[in-house]
Amino acid sequence: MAKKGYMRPPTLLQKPWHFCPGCNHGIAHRLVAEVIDEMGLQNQTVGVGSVGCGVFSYEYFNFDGIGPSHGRSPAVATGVKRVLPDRLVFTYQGDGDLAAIGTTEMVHCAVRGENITIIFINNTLYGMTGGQMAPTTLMGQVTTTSPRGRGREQGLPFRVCEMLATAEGAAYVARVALFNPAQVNRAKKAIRRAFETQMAGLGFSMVEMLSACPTNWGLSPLEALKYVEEKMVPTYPLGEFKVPEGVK
Amino acid sequence: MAKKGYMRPPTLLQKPWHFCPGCNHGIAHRLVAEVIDEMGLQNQTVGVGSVGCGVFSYEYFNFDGIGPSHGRSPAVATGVKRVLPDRLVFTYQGDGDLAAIGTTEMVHCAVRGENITIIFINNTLYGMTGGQMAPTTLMGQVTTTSPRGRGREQGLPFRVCEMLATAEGAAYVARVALFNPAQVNRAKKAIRRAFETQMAGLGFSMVEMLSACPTNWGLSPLEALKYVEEKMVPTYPLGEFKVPEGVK
Amino acid sequence: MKKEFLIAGFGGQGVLSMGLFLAYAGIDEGKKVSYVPSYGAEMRGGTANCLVTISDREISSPLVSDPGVVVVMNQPSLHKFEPVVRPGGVLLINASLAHREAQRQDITSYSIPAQEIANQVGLPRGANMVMLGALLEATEAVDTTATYKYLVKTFRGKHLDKMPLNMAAMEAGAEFIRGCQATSSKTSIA
Amino acid sequence: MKKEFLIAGFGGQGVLSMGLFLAYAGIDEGKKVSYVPSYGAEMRGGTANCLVTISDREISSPLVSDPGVVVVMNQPSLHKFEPVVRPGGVLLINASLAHREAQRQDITSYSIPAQEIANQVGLPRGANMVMLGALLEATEAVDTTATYKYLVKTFRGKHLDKMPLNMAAMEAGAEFIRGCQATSSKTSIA
Amino acid sequence: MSEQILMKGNEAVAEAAIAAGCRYFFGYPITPQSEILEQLARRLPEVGGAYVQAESEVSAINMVFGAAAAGARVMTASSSPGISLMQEGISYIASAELPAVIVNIMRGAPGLGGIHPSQADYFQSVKGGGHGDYKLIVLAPSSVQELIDHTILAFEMAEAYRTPVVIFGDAMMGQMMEPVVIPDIEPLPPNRPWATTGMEGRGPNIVHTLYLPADKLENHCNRLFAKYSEIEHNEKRSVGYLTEDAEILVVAYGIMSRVARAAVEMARDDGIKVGMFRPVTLWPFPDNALQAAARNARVVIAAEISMGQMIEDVRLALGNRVPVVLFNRIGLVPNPDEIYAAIKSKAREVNANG
Amino acid sequence: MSEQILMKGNEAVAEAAIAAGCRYFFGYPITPQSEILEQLARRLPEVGGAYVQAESEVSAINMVFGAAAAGARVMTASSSPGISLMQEGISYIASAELPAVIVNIMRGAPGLGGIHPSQADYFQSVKGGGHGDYKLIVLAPSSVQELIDHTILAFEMAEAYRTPVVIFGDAMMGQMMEPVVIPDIEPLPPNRPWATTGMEGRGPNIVHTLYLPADKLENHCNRLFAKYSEIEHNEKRSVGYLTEDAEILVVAYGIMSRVARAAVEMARDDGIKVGMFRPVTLWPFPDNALQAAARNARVVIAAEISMGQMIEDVRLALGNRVPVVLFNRIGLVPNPDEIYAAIKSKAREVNANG
Amino acid sequence: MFQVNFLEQYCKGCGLCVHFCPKNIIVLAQYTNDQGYNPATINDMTKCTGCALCARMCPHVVIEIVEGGAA
Amino acid sequence: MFQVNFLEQYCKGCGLCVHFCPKNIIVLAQYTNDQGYNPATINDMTKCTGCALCARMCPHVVIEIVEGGAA
Ligand SMILES: Cc1ncc(C[n+]2csc(CCOP(=O)(O)OP(=O)(O)O)c2C)c(N)n1
Ligand SMILES: Cc1ncc(C[n+]2csc(CCOP(=O)(O)OP(=O)(O)O)c2C)c(N)n1
Ligand code: SF4
Ligand code: SF4
Ligand code: SF4
Ligand code: SF4
Ligand code: SF4
Ligand code: SF4
Ligand SMILES: [Mg+2]
Ligand SMILES: [Mg+2]
Repeated sequence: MAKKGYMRPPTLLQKPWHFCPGCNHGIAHRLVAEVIDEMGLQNQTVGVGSVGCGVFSYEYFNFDGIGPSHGRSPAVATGVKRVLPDRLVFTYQGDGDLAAIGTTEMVHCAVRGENITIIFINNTLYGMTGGQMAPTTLMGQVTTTSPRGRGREQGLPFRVCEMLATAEGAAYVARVALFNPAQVNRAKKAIRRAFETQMAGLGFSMVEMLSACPTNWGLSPLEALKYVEEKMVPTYPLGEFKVPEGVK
Repeated sequence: MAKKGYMRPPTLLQKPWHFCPGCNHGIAHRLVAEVIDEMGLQNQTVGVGSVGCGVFSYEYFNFDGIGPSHGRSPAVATGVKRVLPDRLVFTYQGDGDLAAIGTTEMVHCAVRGENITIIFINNTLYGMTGGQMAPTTLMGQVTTTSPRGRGREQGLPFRVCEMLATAEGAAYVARVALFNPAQVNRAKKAIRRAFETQMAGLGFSMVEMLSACPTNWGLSPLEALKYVEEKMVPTYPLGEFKVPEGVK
Repeated sequence: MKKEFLIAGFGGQGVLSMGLFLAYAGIDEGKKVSYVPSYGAEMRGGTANCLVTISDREISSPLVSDPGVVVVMNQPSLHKFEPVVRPGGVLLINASLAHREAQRQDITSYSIPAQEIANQVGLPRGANMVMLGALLEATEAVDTTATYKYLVKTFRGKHLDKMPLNMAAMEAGAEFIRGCQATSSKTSIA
Repeated sequence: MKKEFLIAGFGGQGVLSMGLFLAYAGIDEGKKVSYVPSYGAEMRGGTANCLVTISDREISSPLVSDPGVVVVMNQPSLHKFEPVVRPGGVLLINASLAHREAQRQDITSYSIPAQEIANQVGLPRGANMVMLGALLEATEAVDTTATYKYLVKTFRGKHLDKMPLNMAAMEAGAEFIRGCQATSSKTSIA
Repeated sequence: MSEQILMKGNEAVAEAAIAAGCRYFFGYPITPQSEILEQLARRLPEVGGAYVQAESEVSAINMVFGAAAAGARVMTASSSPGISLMQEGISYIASAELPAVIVNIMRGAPGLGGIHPSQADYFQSVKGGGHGDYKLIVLAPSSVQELIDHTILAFEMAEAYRTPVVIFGDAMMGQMMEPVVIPDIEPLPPNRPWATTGMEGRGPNIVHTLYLPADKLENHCNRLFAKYSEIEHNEKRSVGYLTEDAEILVVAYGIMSRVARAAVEMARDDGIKVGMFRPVTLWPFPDNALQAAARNARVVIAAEISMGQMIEDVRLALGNRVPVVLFNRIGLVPNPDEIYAAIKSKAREVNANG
Repeated sequence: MSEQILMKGNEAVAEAAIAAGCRYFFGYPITPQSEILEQLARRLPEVGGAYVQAESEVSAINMVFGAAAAGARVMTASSSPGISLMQEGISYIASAELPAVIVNIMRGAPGLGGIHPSQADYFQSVKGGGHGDYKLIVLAPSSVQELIDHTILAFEMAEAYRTPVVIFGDAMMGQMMEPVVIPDIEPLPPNRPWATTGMEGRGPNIVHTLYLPADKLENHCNRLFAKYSEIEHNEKRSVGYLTEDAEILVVAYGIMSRVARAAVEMARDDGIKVGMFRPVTLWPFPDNALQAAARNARVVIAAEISMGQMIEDVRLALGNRVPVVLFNRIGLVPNPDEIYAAIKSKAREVNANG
Repeated sequence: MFQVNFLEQYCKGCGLCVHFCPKNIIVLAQYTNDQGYNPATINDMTKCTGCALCARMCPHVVIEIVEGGAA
Repeated sequence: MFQVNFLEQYCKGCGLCVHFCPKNIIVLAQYTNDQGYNPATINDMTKCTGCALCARMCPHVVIEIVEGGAA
C-alpha cells in the first residue's frame, strides 16, 4: 500500500454482490483478488469455491472456478492440483464448510502436505443457512441452534489453525482478522505468503480470517467488527502458526 | 500386577481368535477386558467396534457391543453416550478406520469433548484389506499401495495424538506401545486412566497403541515388535499428551 | 369463498408478519388458511414475500399464480407483481417506496403513502400496519376485529403498550382507503 | 473336454500357485481357462483354495460345485472337500498333513506323503510341487511339458537355479503315482 | 394442546416428533429443513431430551445408529444432498434393523441444485440409494397436519417393524404454514430388549451387520425380506379422489397431490371424468389400490416435481394396460392450471379415440 | 501387447484404464476391489500419471470431481459401501457433466454384509442412489476380457457424453483370473475446452451445479435429460443367446449371465426351448431388444444375485404380457444346476398350461 | 488531490467507510439506491488524503480512488 | 510353585511367550494343533516364577497361570 489511491482489482468482475451490508466476505474476496493480481497469476489460477455465503465466488472472480459440494473443496482442489501442479489452486471456505462437514478433507490436505491453499472465513456460524451453531461458535454465543447460548454440552470452540499446525505437511498456517484497516493489511500479507508457499512448492498453506457476519449476529456492521476484536480474538488468537523457511 | 499368576479376564469370551500369529490386536483386546473387569464395569459397558482387523471385537468381548460402519464409531459412540450418559462407552478402531475415513468423527468427538474413549490401534496400514498404505504409514515404508516406499507425494505420517491434544475438549490423550511386557503394562495403565477420565465425566479420552502387524509387514512376530520399537516409536513418540486434573 | 393475498417487499419491512396477521384472523373466523413465505438464500438483501390463502373449503394448492389481492411495499415488488394480480383484483402500493402508479386498468389500485402516514401516527416502523389496515378496508378479507384479536395475542406481555399505536396505524390506513373510495367505486373481490 | 481342479490347503502352502501353474499350462495348450481363488478376510489363518477350469469350449461359469479333481493339502481341507469330488473323479491327499485315507468308494484317491517326498528331493518347501507332479500324472490334466514351460517362465532370471529341484519334486510326485497305479487301475476323468 | 395453531411444516415435524416421544435428534443444518433443527434445539432440552448438532450428515446418521442401538427413539432430518451422504448409514441401519425416522425435505437437484421444492429423491429412498438389498418405509404427507400425523406414524412403524422410516417433504411443505392441531398422545417409552444398554441381568446384546458365511447373509436377507413382505401386506396406504368413473387418472403424491386435486376439481367443473390417486406410502407402493382406481382409466397422468421417478412404480402397477404419461415441472410447485391444461388435452385425445 | 495373459479382474480393470489413457486415479481400499488400487499404485507413476490414495470414498469421488474439472481422464473404484458414500459426489459429477469412470466391484450387503459376490447395487446405480434427477451409464461386463473392453468403452462414453459411467463387477469377477489380451490402442489426450485449467487465452471456465432461479434449474434438467435421451437412443447394448424360439427366457447380467448361459445349454440338451438375454448396458436398459428376445416367451426368469432389482426393469420392458419370475441367490454365484432346475420346473409348468 | 468514486448502485450503506475515514468526510446519503440502501458519498473531496482506508474496508468494492481526478 | 496352562488349540505359535519368558522354559512343540500351528508348551514347570510375562505378551490369551497347580 505504498502507492496511494485504490483501484478495483481486475480479477474481480464488476457485479453487485449478494453479501449483506458489512459482511466481511466481501473484504476477503477483494484481498484474494488483489494478491492474485499483484502476483500476476490470474491466468494460472483455479479457484475452488464452497457452499456457504461464499458460494458465488466463481461468479465474482475473473479466473477459472469450480463449485464443489459442501465441505469437499480440499479434495476437489487436490484433484485439480495433481493434474495441474503448476497452477495456483486455492479453496475458499467457511467455518461450517471447512471445520465441520469438511474436516476430513481439510485435515488430510494438511497431513499429506498437499500443495494447495485454503482461505478460511471463520464467522463462528453457518451464515448461509441462517445462523446455526458451528464448531467455531464461541462459548455462550446464541445462535439459532444454541438458543440458550453455546454450553459445554454443545462442545467447545474448534481452533483449526492450532490443530492443523501439528501436521508436518502444513507449511504455512496463519490466523488474521478483518476488523480494521491494519488487520486487513496483515490479512493480505498472509494471503500473499500462503500463495507464495504454494508457488514455491513448499506444501499446504492456510489463512484463517476472523470475519464478521452482522446479519446472523444481529449486530450493525460496525458493532460486528467490534465483536470480532473483542469476542473472537480472545478465543482465536491471531498470528502465524507456521511459516516455511523459504517464505520468511 | 502385584499378585502373581494370571487368569483370562471374564469379559473375554473363550473363543479362538481370527488374528494372525503375533498380532497385537489380541494384546489390546486383553488389556481392555482386564481394565473393564478391574473397574467392575462389565455390565455398564457398551463397546463400539469398527471395521478393520478388530471387526469381531463384539464377538470376543462379553459385554454389549455394536458393529458400526467403517470410520464412524465415534459418531455411533456419541449417539450411545448421549442416550446412556452413565455407561462406559468406548470405540476400538484401527488407524485406517480412525485416522483416514473417520477423521471428522474423531476430531469432532475431541472438539466437542464428547465423554467417550477411543482405543486406537495404530499398525501403520490397513491390515484387514491386505496391507495398503494408511495416513500413518511411515516414510519409506513399503505397502501394497506404496510399492516404492512411502514418498513425499504420498504425504507424511499422521500424528493423531499430537493433533487431538490441541482440542480443548480432549481430556486424556496418550500414546503407548505393546512391544514388551513393560510397555504392555504402561498401555494398560493408560487405558485405565482413559476410562477413569470418562467415568469422572471429564471429557474425551484416547489411547493410541503402536501395534505390530507381522502379516502385512512381512516380519516374524518378534521382528515385528522390534519394528515397532525401532521404526515406529521415533515417528510416534510415546507418552501422555494430556492428563486431566482429576486423574493425575 | 377463497381469497389469496400476496404481500411483497424488502426483507425487514414486516411483510411476513402482515401475512401472519391475515392468516390468524382467517383461522379465528373458522376459515381454512395457508401461508407460504419466500425463504432461503435469495431472501438476503433481496425481496421477501408471502402468499396467504383464506378459504371456506379445503385448500387444494397453497400456491396461486394470480392472487386477488397484492400488496407491494417497494418499487421492485411493484414491477414484479403488478402483472400477476387477478383481473378485477386489488393492488395496494406503498407509495412511500414505490414511486409510480399502477399501470393496469382491469384492477383496482390504491397508492398509499404508508411511511408518511405511519410517521404521522407516531409509529415510524409501522408502515406495514398502515398497509394492513388499508388492505382490510379495501378487500373485506377478514373481519378487522379478528385481526385485532391476534394483535392482542401478539403484543400480550411486555409489548402490550405498543397495541394502541399499531391499531392507530391500521385505522389510519383504513381511513386512507375510505378517503379514496369516496372518489371511486370499491371493487369487492371473490 | 472340460476339467475342473480344486486345490485347497492352508494359506502359505503354495496352493494358489499350483493353480496358476495348471492354468498357464492350459493357456499354453490353447485351452480356455479360468481361475477363482478364495480371498479376503476369511483367508487369514484359515484355508486357501482355488478352482481352476480348463476347457475346449467357452467357460460359461467359472464355478462348479463338483470338480473332477481335488487336491487337499491338509486335514481340514480333506474334511471339507472330499464330499464335493465328482463321482468318478480323483482326490489327491497330502498325507503329510492329512492323517486319514479317503472314505469315498466312488472316486480314485491317492494319499501322497508330499512333505516327506519333498524333503527327500531336497526341496522342503516343495510339497506343493510334489502334489502338482502327482496331479499331472494322475489326471492327464494338461501336458507336463506345458507346465515345465511355465516353470521356466516363473523361475527365469535370478531364481533359475531353483528349476531343477522343482522339476525333481514334480517328477517324484509323478513317480509316486505311477507306483500306486501299478497296484490299482487309473481313472481318467472327463 | 388441541388449539389450532399456524405452523411451518418444519416446525410441525419437530413438534410431532416430541409428541411421539422422540427425545434424541442428530442433524446438520441445510435449507430448507433447518427449522426442524432449530425448533428441536429449543424444545428437546425442555422435555429432557438432547439435540446434538452433528458435524455432518454422515456423522448425524451414525449418531442415529448409535442412539437407536442404545434403545432411544431417535430422528434425523436433512434435505437432498444431505440425504445422499447418509446412504451408507441408512443401509447399515436397515440391515441392523434399528428403528429410526429420517426426514427429507427435498430440494432442487442434482448437485447443489438449489432450494426449490422438489420430488426428485423418489428413486433414492423408494428404490434404494444405499448398497444392497433393503427397503425403507417412505411416507408422503401432503399438508402440515399430515406432516404431524405421519411423523407420529413413522415412529410407530419404525418401532413395530424395527426399520428406518423416511418422511418426504419438500421445500414448500417445509416452509409453508397451515393451521394444525398437535395430538395429545402419550406414547410408551421404547421397549427394546435387544438394545445395547449395558448387559445388567442378561447376556450381551450385539447390534451389527456383518454376515461372513454366505448362508448367514442369505438367511439375513431372506429374513429382512420376509419382514418387508409383511409390511407390504399391512401398510400400503393411499387416497383416491373421484376415481370411480375416472377416464383420466392423475397420480401424484405430497404437495403435488394437492395441486393435482385442484386441477381435477377444475376439470370436473368442465365435465371431464377425471380422478386423482395419491399414494401415501411410496414404499410399500399401493399398487392394488392404484389398479382399482385406474379400472376405468384410459390414460394415467403421473404428476411429479421430477423428471419422472414415481411414474415407474405407476407403470409397474398398471403394466401396459393403460398408457401412463408424465406431467412434470422442476424447481417449483406448478399451478393447478398447468395440470388442468394437461388433463384437458388428454381428455380431447381420449374423446378423439372414442 | 497382444499376448494372452492370465489376469485377475481387478488388475485387468487397472491395466485397461491405463490403455484407455487414464492417468489419474483416486481411491480408497476395500475388499474385493483393492487390487485395482494396488495395480495402479504400481503402474500409474510408470506412465507419468498419479495414484492418490484418498482418505475416504467421499474424498475420492471429490478428487475425481476436481481432476475431471481440470481436464484429466480419471477413474475411481470401490465396492458397495464405498459407493454409497460417493452418492452425493456422483450427483454433483452428473450435474456438472464431468466425464469420469466409477468401478463398483459389488460385495455382500446391506450394511457391512461381507465380501461375497453380489449384484445388489443395481437400484443404486441404475435408478439413482444420489439426490435428484440424473442418470449414469452402467456397464455390466461378464468376463475379465469384457472388464477390459468395457473399461475402455466407459472412458469413451464418459467423454463423448460428458457423463459419469459406472462399471459393475462383483467379488468373483474382481478376483477370478482369465486369459486376456489388452488391446493396443492409442487414445487421444482429453480435449476439454470447458475444463478449468487456468484461463490463459480465454475467459473464465466455471464448473458448478448451482441453479438458483427455478427456470435455470428446469432448463438444466431438461438439457441433461435431452442428453440422456440421446444416450438411450444410441447406446443400449445387449446379447441374446438362443432367444429365437425360446419359450422360457432367462435374463441375467454380469457373472450371473455366464451361469445362466451354462444352465441354458444344459436345458437345451434336454430339448427345452430356453434362451438367455443379457443386458450389457443396465442403463440405458435394452428394453426393445428384450421385447424382441421375449417374443415367444411364455415365462421370463430374471436371475440375479440380489433380492430382485433388475427384475423391475425387465417388468417395465415387458409390461404384463408375460409373467416374470425371480431366480436369486445371495452371498454366492450359484451353480448352473440351480438355474437349470428353475428352468426345468418352469418348462413343466409351461407344458402343463399347454 | 484525490477523486473518490463510489459505484453507488453496489453500495449497501454499511457505513464502514464512514467510520474508518480518518478525515470524516464520508456520509450516507439521504436517498436510497435501487437496492434500497442509502449509499455512501463524500461532501468535501478536497480533504481526502487518498489513504484508501475507506476502500480497504469496503466489503462491496464500491470505492475507487484516483489521484488528480476531477478536483 | 506355578502351573502354566496353555489353551493349546488357541495357540498360533507366534513365539512371543518363548521370547519373553525370563526363565527360557517355554518352547514350541514339534506337533501342530488343529489350526496347523506348533503350540507353545513348557518342559520344566518347576523353574517358572509365575511372573506372567508370557501371558502379558500372548496375543491369543492362551496362557493362564495358577499358583500351586499340579506341580
Ligand atoms: C451436504 C450439505 N449439507 C448441508 C448443506 C447446507 N449448507 C449450505 S451452506 C452451509 C453452511 C455454511 O456455513 P459456513 O461454511 O460457515 O459459511 P458461511 O455461510 O458462514 O460463510 C450449509 C450447512 C449443503 N449445501 N450440503
Ligand atoms: C466404507 C468402507 N470403505 C472401505 C472399507 C474396507 N475396509 C475394511 S477394513 C479397512 C481398513 C482397516 O484398517 P485399519 O482401520 O487400520 O485396521 P487394521 O485392519 O489395520 O487393524 C478398510 C479400508 C469398508 N469396509 N467400508
Ligand atoms: S449471512 Fe453473514 S456471512 Fe452471509 S452474507 Fe450475510 S453477513 Fe455475510
Ligand atoms: S493382518 Fe495384521 S493387524 Fe490384521 S490380524 Fe493379521 S497381523 Fe493383525
Ligand atoms: S481515501 Fe482516506 S481520506 Fe479519502 S475518503 Fe477514503 S478514507 Fe477518507
Ligand atoms: S463501505 Fe462500501 S458498502 Fe459500506 S457504506 Fe461504504 S461504500 Fe457503501
Ligand atoms: S510365568 Fe514367567 S517364568 Fe513362568 S513361564 Fe511365564 S514367563 Fe516364564
Ligand atoms: S504367545 Fe501365545 S500364541 Fe504365541 S506362542 Fe505363546 S502361547 Fe502361543
Ligand atoms: Mg460460517
Ligand atoms: Mg491399521
